[in-house]
Amino acid sequence: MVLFIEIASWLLLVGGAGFCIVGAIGLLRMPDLYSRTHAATITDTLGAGMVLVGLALQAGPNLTALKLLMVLAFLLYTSPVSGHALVKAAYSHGIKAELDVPIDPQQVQIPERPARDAPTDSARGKEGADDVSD
Amino acid sequence: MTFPIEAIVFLFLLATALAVTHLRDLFAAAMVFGVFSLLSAGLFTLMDAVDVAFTEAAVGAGISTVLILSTLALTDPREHQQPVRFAPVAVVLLVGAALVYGTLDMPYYGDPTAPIHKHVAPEYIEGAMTDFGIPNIVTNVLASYRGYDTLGETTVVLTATVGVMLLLGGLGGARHRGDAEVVEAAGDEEPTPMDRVQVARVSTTVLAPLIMLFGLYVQFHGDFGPGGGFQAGVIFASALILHGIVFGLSSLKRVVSPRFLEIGLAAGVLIYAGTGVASLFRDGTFLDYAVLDHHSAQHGRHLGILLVEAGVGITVTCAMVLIFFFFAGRRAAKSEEPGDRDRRVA
Amino acid sequence: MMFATAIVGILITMALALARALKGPTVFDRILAANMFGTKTILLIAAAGFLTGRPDWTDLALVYALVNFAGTVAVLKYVRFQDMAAGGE
Amino acid sequence: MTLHLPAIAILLPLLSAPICVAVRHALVTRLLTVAVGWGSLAVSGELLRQALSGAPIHYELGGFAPPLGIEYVIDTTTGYVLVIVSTIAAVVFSFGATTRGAALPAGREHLYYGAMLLCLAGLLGMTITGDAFNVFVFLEISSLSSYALIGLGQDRRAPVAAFSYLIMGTIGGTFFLLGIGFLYQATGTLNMADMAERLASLHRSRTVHVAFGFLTVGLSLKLAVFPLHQWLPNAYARAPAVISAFLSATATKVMYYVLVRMIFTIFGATFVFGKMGMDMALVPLSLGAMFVGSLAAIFQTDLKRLLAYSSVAQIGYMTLGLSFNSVNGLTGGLAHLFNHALMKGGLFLAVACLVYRVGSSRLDDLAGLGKCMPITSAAFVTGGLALIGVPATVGFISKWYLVLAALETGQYLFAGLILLSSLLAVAYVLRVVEVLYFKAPKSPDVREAPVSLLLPTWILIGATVVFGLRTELTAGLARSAAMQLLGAGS
Amino acid sequence: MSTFGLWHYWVVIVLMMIGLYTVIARDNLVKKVMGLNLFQVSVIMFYVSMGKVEGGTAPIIPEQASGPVVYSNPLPHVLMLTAIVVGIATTAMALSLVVRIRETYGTTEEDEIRKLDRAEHE
Repeated sequence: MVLFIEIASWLLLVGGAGFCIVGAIGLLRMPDLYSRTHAATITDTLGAGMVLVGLALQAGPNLTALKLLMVLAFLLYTSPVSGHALVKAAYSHGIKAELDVPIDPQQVQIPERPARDAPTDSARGKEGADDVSD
Repeated sequence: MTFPIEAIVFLFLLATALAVTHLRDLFAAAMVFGVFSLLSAGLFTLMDAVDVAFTEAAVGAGISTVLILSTLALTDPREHQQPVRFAPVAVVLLVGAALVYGTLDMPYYGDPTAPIHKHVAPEYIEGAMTDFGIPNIVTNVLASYRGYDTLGETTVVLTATVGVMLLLGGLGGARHRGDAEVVEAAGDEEPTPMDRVQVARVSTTVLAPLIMLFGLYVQFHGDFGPGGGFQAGVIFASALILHGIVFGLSSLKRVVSPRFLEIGLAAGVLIYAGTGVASLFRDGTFLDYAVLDHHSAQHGRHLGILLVEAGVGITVTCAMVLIFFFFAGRRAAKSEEPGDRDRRVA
Repeated sequence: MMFATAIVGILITMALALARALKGPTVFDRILAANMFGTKTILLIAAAGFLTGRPDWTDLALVYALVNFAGTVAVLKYVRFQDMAAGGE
Repeated sequence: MTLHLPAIAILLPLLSAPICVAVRHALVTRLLTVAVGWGSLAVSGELLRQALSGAPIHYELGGFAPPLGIEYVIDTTTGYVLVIVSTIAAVVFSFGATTRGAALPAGREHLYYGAMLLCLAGLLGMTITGDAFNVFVFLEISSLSSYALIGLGQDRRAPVAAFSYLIMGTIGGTFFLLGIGFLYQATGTLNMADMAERLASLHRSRTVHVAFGFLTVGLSLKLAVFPLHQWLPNAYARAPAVISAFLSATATKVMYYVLVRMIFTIFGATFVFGKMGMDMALVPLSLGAMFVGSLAAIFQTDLKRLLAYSSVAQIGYMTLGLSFNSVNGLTGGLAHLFNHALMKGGLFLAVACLVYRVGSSRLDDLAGLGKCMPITSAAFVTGGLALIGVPATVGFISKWYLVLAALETGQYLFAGLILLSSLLAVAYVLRVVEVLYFKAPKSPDVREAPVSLLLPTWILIGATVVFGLRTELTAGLARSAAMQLLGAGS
Repeated sequence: MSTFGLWHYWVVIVLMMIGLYTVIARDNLVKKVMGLNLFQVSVIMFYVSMGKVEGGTAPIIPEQASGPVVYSNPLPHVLMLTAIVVGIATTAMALSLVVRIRETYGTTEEDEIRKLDRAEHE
């Protein structure tokens, strides 16, 4: 049984570290902010999660393991929130996503939004094509 | 075995410090400064200074970044281009050379035979075990052996808050309307755009009580593990500040009014000094907790340390929230420019 | 030993995140990199605790997570507020 | 209860400050501040009497022996400085319009009094403690409260002056902290007496040399010694006149005391003057301060700035006395501590009375006030004469000892320079007298300042004459303090 | 690991000097405050690295004290808790002064403030 825990936590730790590195490389190579957020949040949730669970296994069933899982729960809870707030702030700041093919506004057919939206949303310029959920 | 990690962390520290100096965009500099504080807290953990790491993370990375940002919200975030001036470089090189010259006769890093480990430290370590029975030696020395230092420290927090209240008490500079109490005036503005963001609001309502609970845990766990009055105070305050950031000052004012905070600020220091005076009346010297309990000195010391840490926790909590009030309140006053009024309503 | 490999991985991630924080063109890249850097410091502390045989510091890691979240929310509030004063939503 | 007098001396202001913060009532806090001022004077007087009669008082805090815990050490010099600080505090706190000069936000007077009490607590705490790190903590308390008080000046440039004072002061404080760190690394303890014993065998260690360097530079920054004095003129000129009176008469004096305590108690005179050659550095700086300060004072257009520059010159006298490393020299320095506190405190309070009526301290706004405000102008003239060092005033006493010390060690040049710089003092005092008396009054309907303002001013100005005649209290005390320090030192 | 000498202190001194340079050379007041913080945090690093004992653990007594445990020196940690609080207090005070200056002068650049002062002085 102990051997199994050793192997499992070893795998989790190295895997988690690997995912973190993948996320970091993504952070550097991605072209624009939005894809970078995508890469960064992967490491926050998966990479950190695996490392923390690996450590919790190592610590054995005591208070430290509980604390580690609490840190994991806090991280899982707050990373998406801060990621969301970041992207919302960036979008309202007017940062555009870099699409691979430059679209010119005329020839792109923007599907008419269904009527249920509040008037103020549609009053916001046509170029904001995608749906802006509040 | 932790040497290679410390070396790499030092590299990061050097990089971030240089970045803070050279980044002309002040927002970016503030962010990198937050990273620098968090990294230095990490370094302290590697150097076995757990309580210092705790405080540096909570105070350095948390509160000072928030304060710098709230000042930047008022000022223009671009720094002027500046040629490198050589007088400061000369001064800095001179001071640095003097310091390095001074370290030549110092014992090596981590050398157990250094004079500081031989003279006073051993008494502190086994003193904590024998006549105090408190596992966390740092909290023990902080509150009992050098309790007077910590009283001075709490008074420093009180002084800084009184200073900020005096300087930022009035509503804006001469240009602004009347001298109505800034915090009341800032309170009645309509909800900030932030709290229309559903996600941030929901997450804070869930998180704030948990953070406060964690603050209480740190306050009373201070004797056994890393923690204590200061750290607990800052964590408690960050829960309230988080609420203030997301829900705006008006709701934070309803949760805890500035008047109450001012009384709490003074009460903390009075509790601390009061414990000291109590031991005066029982003919022990000032801040001598042993006399607080007749039959067992150890119990008296436990009681003394508990009271003292509680006093520190209350003062630091009220101080941090008050300072945030006056900085954030100031920001609302600033954006009350006539030009903004219509835009804000739209 | 396994902790050492995990820590090396985390240190590499921090180095890359730091590069993005310094290079990042817009402020938001820097905020993103700083946030990621914060979470990696949490892992570094937790793993270093195990490496040095004193694993009972994990509430320290919890404080880092808390401070990181509070800092990020504060930055985003002032980034929005600042531009709110400039142009509003 | 008299056994715990040292603790009460600090507790009085330290406890009343938070009470002022909690109680929002302006009048109650004002009365509390005045009571605490006079109370701390009484306690300090009693402590001085006890220190004079017997051996230095040791008071262990928290019931732990010195190297482990923190202790108070009160010898003659400590009692002497405690009395000076609390005398000035008592008189300045009972000044009529303390909040007049400050741009106070509405309903914040109680915080203003709280900040003043905290500054007093910081200064007293720094003087009385026998633990090196504790000096740093109370140094920060007094500095932070003085930054806030200076920043409250009605002058538009007050926050700028307070900010540059904060930057210079914090660099000075951090150098002081570095110096303590080096000393702690070399000796392993923080208690001053314990440190002195262990330093006796470490005179060749480079760490101790650099520690001495950083401690001295840090304190010189806070003491505004000649090249590092840029912050002082703006800080005292922009601050409310009452705060300038309080700070100029106490803050620099306590920093001077910490410098003296460090040189003679921790390092010992032989190490400081023999090995480190402190006098070679300090003498030119002091002479520079005397001349640059006085010359700059002559060309000032603002009365408070003029007095601030004269403070820089007077600090030069004190450091000159220190650098002679002789009983007469140190007596002159310590006596000048008390005399300058009286003179400068009285002069700044006189300026506060003028500003109370005229609203500005620019010289051309104060033209011809000699006739409309005769008592205040008379106070100013008496204070000016004391600054010059006219016989029968306190200024003369300290200059007398300084010249004596210079002649004693055969440096006739220094004696001549001291007298020459007094002539410069004559220049800027006469300039003010000429503005006050021989110019047409700008606004003839100015009435005399109220009694509640004039009384404290004349207490200090009167004292400059009284102690000029009966010198056993000032010079006698300074001499016994100097002998105790040098006795302990050499 | 114990005798790689004083290298540790020298890196901390370099950090101190970066902080001091920022305080002295930069004109922007907010950048000065950041520099002041850098300087104070590195002084704290200097004290903590003094206290580290090679092979010692954090000065908290573990429950199952198996044999004599070597602890790092607790005293520098106590002193540095005070220094951190002093640092944050000075920062709060400095930033409130910067806010006051910004509102009366409209700028946080020291050279512009001096120009405005000189202009207003004549």
